[in-house]
Amino acid sequence: MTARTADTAATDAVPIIAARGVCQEYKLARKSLFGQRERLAALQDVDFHAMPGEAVGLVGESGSGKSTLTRVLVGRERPTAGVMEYEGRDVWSLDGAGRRQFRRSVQVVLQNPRSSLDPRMTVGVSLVQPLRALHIDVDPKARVREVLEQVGLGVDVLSKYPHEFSGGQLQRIAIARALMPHPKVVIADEPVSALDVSIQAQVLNLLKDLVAELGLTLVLIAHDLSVVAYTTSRVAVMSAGRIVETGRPADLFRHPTAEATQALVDSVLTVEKGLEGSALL
Amino acid sequence: MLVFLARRLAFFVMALITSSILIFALIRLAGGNVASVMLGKAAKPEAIAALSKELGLDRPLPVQYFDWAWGMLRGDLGISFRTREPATSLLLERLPVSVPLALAGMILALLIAVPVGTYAATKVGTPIGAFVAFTSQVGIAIPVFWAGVLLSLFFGVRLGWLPTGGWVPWSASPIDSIRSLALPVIALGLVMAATLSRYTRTAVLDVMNEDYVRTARASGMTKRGALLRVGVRNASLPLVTVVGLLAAELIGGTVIIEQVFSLPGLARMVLDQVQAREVIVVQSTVMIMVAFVLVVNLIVDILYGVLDPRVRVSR
Amino acid sequence: MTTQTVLDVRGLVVRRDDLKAVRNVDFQIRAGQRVGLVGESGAGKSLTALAVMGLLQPGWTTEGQVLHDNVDLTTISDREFSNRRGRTVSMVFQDPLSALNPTKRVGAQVSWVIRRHTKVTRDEARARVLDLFKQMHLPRPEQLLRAYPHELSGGQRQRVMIAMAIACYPQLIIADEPTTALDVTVQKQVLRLLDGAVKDRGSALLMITHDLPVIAAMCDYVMVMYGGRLVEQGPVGEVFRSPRHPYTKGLLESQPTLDNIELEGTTRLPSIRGSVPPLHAMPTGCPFRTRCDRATAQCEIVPELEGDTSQAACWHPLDAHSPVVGA
Amino acid sequence: MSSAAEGAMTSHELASGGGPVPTGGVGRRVLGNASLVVGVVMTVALVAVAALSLVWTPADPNLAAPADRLLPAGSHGHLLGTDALGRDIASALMVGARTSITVAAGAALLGVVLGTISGLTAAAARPVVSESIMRGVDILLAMPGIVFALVLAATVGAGVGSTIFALTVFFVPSFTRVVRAAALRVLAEDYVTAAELYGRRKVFILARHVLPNIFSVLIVQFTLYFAAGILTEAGLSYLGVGVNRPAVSWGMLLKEAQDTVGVSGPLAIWPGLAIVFAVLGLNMLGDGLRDVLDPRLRKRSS
Repeated sequence: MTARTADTAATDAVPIIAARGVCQEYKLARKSLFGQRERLAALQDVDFHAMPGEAVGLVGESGSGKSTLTRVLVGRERPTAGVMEYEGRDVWSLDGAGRRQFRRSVQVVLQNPRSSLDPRMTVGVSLVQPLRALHIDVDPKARVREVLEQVGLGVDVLSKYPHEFSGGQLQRIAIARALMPHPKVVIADEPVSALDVSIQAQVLNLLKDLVAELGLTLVLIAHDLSVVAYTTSRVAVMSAGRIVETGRPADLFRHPTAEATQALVDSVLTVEKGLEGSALL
Repeated sequence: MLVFLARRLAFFVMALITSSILIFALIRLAGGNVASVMLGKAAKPEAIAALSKELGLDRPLPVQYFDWAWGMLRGDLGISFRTREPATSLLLERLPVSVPLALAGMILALLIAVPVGTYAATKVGTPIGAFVAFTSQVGIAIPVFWAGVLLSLFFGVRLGWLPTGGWVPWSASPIDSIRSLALPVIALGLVMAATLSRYTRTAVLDVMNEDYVRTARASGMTKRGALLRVGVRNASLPLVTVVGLLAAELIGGTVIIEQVFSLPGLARMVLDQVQAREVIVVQSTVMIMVAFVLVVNLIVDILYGVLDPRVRVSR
Repeated sequence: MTTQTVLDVRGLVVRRDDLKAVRNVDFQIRAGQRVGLVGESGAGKSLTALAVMGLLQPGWTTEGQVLHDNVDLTTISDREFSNRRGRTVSMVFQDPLSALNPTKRVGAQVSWVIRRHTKVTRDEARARVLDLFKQMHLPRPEQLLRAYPHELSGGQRQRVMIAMAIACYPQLIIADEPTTALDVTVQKQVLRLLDGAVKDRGSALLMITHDLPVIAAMCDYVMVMYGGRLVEQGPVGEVFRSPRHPYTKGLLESQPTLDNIELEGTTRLPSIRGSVPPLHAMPTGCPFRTRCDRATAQCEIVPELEGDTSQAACWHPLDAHSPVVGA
Repeated sequence: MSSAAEGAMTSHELASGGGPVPTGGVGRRVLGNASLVVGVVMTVALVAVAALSLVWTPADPNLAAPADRLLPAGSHGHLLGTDALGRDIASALMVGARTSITVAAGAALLGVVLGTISGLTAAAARPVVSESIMRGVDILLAMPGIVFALVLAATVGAGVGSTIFALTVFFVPSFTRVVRAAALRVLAEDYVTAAELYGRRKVFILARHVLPNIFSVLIVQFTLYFAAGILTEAGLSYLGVGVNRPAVSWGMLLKEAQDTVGVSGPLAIWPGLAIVFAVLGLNMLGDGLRDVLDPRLRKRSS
């Protein structure tokens, strides 16, 4: 464990999700006829956690391992070493009920809203899918109404098909679906990078409100520092399969210590720097 | 590249083995007792037993398979039980008819299809484009044997330019051999050209929609230049694959067209043997045909690797 | 101004059947000027660029004039046009992987442009490509000449694209989202190289992007496009510091940047409501009026671009002195 | 799809830098698609003739009448004339349509069903399983269909059943490829990832998400293989290893014509025309359907 991971002072509280010493390796295709199959270490001894009600960001350039870590966090991939914990228990050794509890409590919002909803299902049908799949015994109609209100949509969307919506609306619907089973954690993987500039703020504001109002835990994965800084209160920076730095966005981006953080901060262009003529220096 | 070659070769060998087992199993299991099939329903049990013993059919199946497979590898395709001729020599007699027919048909098809398909790709959305597309659609709908019939009606019967059937061996008169092959080749080539021209059109259209064609034009290529230098060149990649897939179809077409024009080719031999119920010779000849298709596909795969620098690493 | 105009677009309309994607756009670019064209998807900015280059997909038609080098590009033949493309006007595309021919070595692709437009031998062309690669700070340039696009990194590919675009010292380079497909950490480097190359050659630049900071870094003049129309234009500093069109202001304010937010997450970004309507549902009159807080009945009539150094097409423009949050 | 759908697609495609823009709803696309309209008309005509032959034909196509040998078209009671044995050609063609449809549609349907099962399996199963299925498919594709049918004819004998069987074996590998490719595209969509994450099983995902989304592909492929089946059946029957009397097939009629009177005369023309009509109609229908149902492929086949 690196020294900086322990800086959320809540020593007695248990993280709601946590990756502890996680390593992930992939086998690569053979390059020469009799050569060994090389292994790619996508994650090396990664510690990452989120406390209940916390909004945590995960940034890094492509190939830094953030996608792999995302897959581990949502339970899609079992790490080759280390433990993936939910409420302090190893997700991969949970029994059926525990596993269902995990599936129910950790929901995901993906990058491309156009691809996130089945084009052959009405929005209403798509929304109740998680309830059905997870065998959650609530009144689906009431729950759908509640959730639509939380994301700022009307019930008129229910009978429509995905192609009738704009990207921003679709992302709201995808968030609504994630909220359906009353999750405790929402993991949002680049939720605004496929959206138009003028829509991004709407979706980020929504995510922020949900954290504040519902007490959700948010893990926001993005390549854009400003998006993460705006939405979260703690950020982990990844590079080459490791978490190189963790901290509050303000500290991290004003005084980066790790080289990768420095590179990310340097790469940010702002209108102000551009107008000063110092953007490309 | 070496890994790529090794993989392709391994697949080729595996495919040869699997398909030989498949053919062997199909014929032995689907047909019941081979000897009784050969001799017909009226045959006496003693005759069947005798033939079984003579052909080694009373041995366990795996032994028979390895025996047959080993024979195939040495070029021994078995012996016709009626004429007592070795099937290998029968086969070799037929190749001078079938191989030129199939090859010339394929080449003719390519010569027609590539320009026509490319032209059609440039005319999408115009009346000419629609006409070319419809013509190839009609061409695809014409069965190869009917194309043969129509051609021989017109050029053979009405105009009397070319023979409507029969074969003059190469040794007797090469010119007459070519004349006897002319109509079959045209029939085969035209029908295959219809299919192939549609593939060409799609392939060229796909390439022309690629960003790099736009880049080429943005750096000074004319529309025509981009079509010929980039479009056709890069469309040849998918086309090579299609040619490989058409190899199987080519054999089917050759079988039928040899029947239309009464050509004594390889395919006719299979047909005659099917009718004569020469089960083991059929089995061997079919294996040769499948091997031919597999070899074509192997060549196509390797060619693809040579043409496309991406394949060498990624496959 | 005595400087020569390299591009004069007058009344440009790009349409497909009865759908107008670009509606009556006018603008000029002077020699050496750097103009940004900013807008969201569907604004018509890429179509504008492709219309200028004469590279629209079949089915799209243009109206209006595109004057370049005293010729109307919309009237000349494909052959005449192709003599100019890559020589007097060139283009850098968004995705360098799909924009480079996967079956040809990158050196050959760049050298082709040079040999297409100048009388040089193969060896001379090769030497010039090598120089270009060195200028683009490509590592091991000799080996890279013989590499295929898939063997390069995204940033390297885009540098090859830029080398192609500047190879013949064009009067105008059009760059369509040149860094959008790249990793954040290499964007700046590619922009820097493009900046330097444009400066060296004295070319004019038309930079098309949705990314306001990129415009601020690269351009001295900006045009904001929405719904197929230019809604605001002017010197970058003026437009970005005191935008007069509500859309421009909304764009500037709604983007989180490390400067304009207090990095603790308590602020809320102002956002533009609704979303960009599809082409066929674009409102009559001012295209932005259905999303605009200031819209009135008057906005059903198309506003003209009005103003001195910077102009906005708006019936109710913002006070030139209302500052933008953070900018 | 409503016009709003088109709108969404329009702005989406514009975003990608000026791709083709659909200009109408499905209704307009159907009517504006000549290939589809012509294909529907021709296919309906084909099916109608075949259906009619179940209840009525001008004469028994197997009834020889030596007195009426080789009558020309337009003769009394024989619209298209008679063959060398005096059998009515029009009736034979009508019954032949039925045979073609039974054999080709039967094989195409079996091919779709089996190909969908194996294709979906190959798309969703573990790499080992999926890889072996696809290698098997590659090997089967190397088996020339006609040659395979010949072998079958040599061992189990010719007939409608073995022809359908041969065609099915011939179709399944290519269907498997097409279905797998289409299913892989759907499986890569985020809504499938989402479904996996909220705990849907593979089988449910295949049934509720993948199948509905590849259905248009299946319809189009069925039509195209229906057409291919008619061609192949005709070829097999022409070789004498397909359908035999008392069943009637167009390919068989052509063979009979060639055997009895050579290639001359209308006898060899009619069955050929029938085949071209049927195959052309189905192929145009398939192309038209693809344009309407699968807009992703529109630019290729327009």
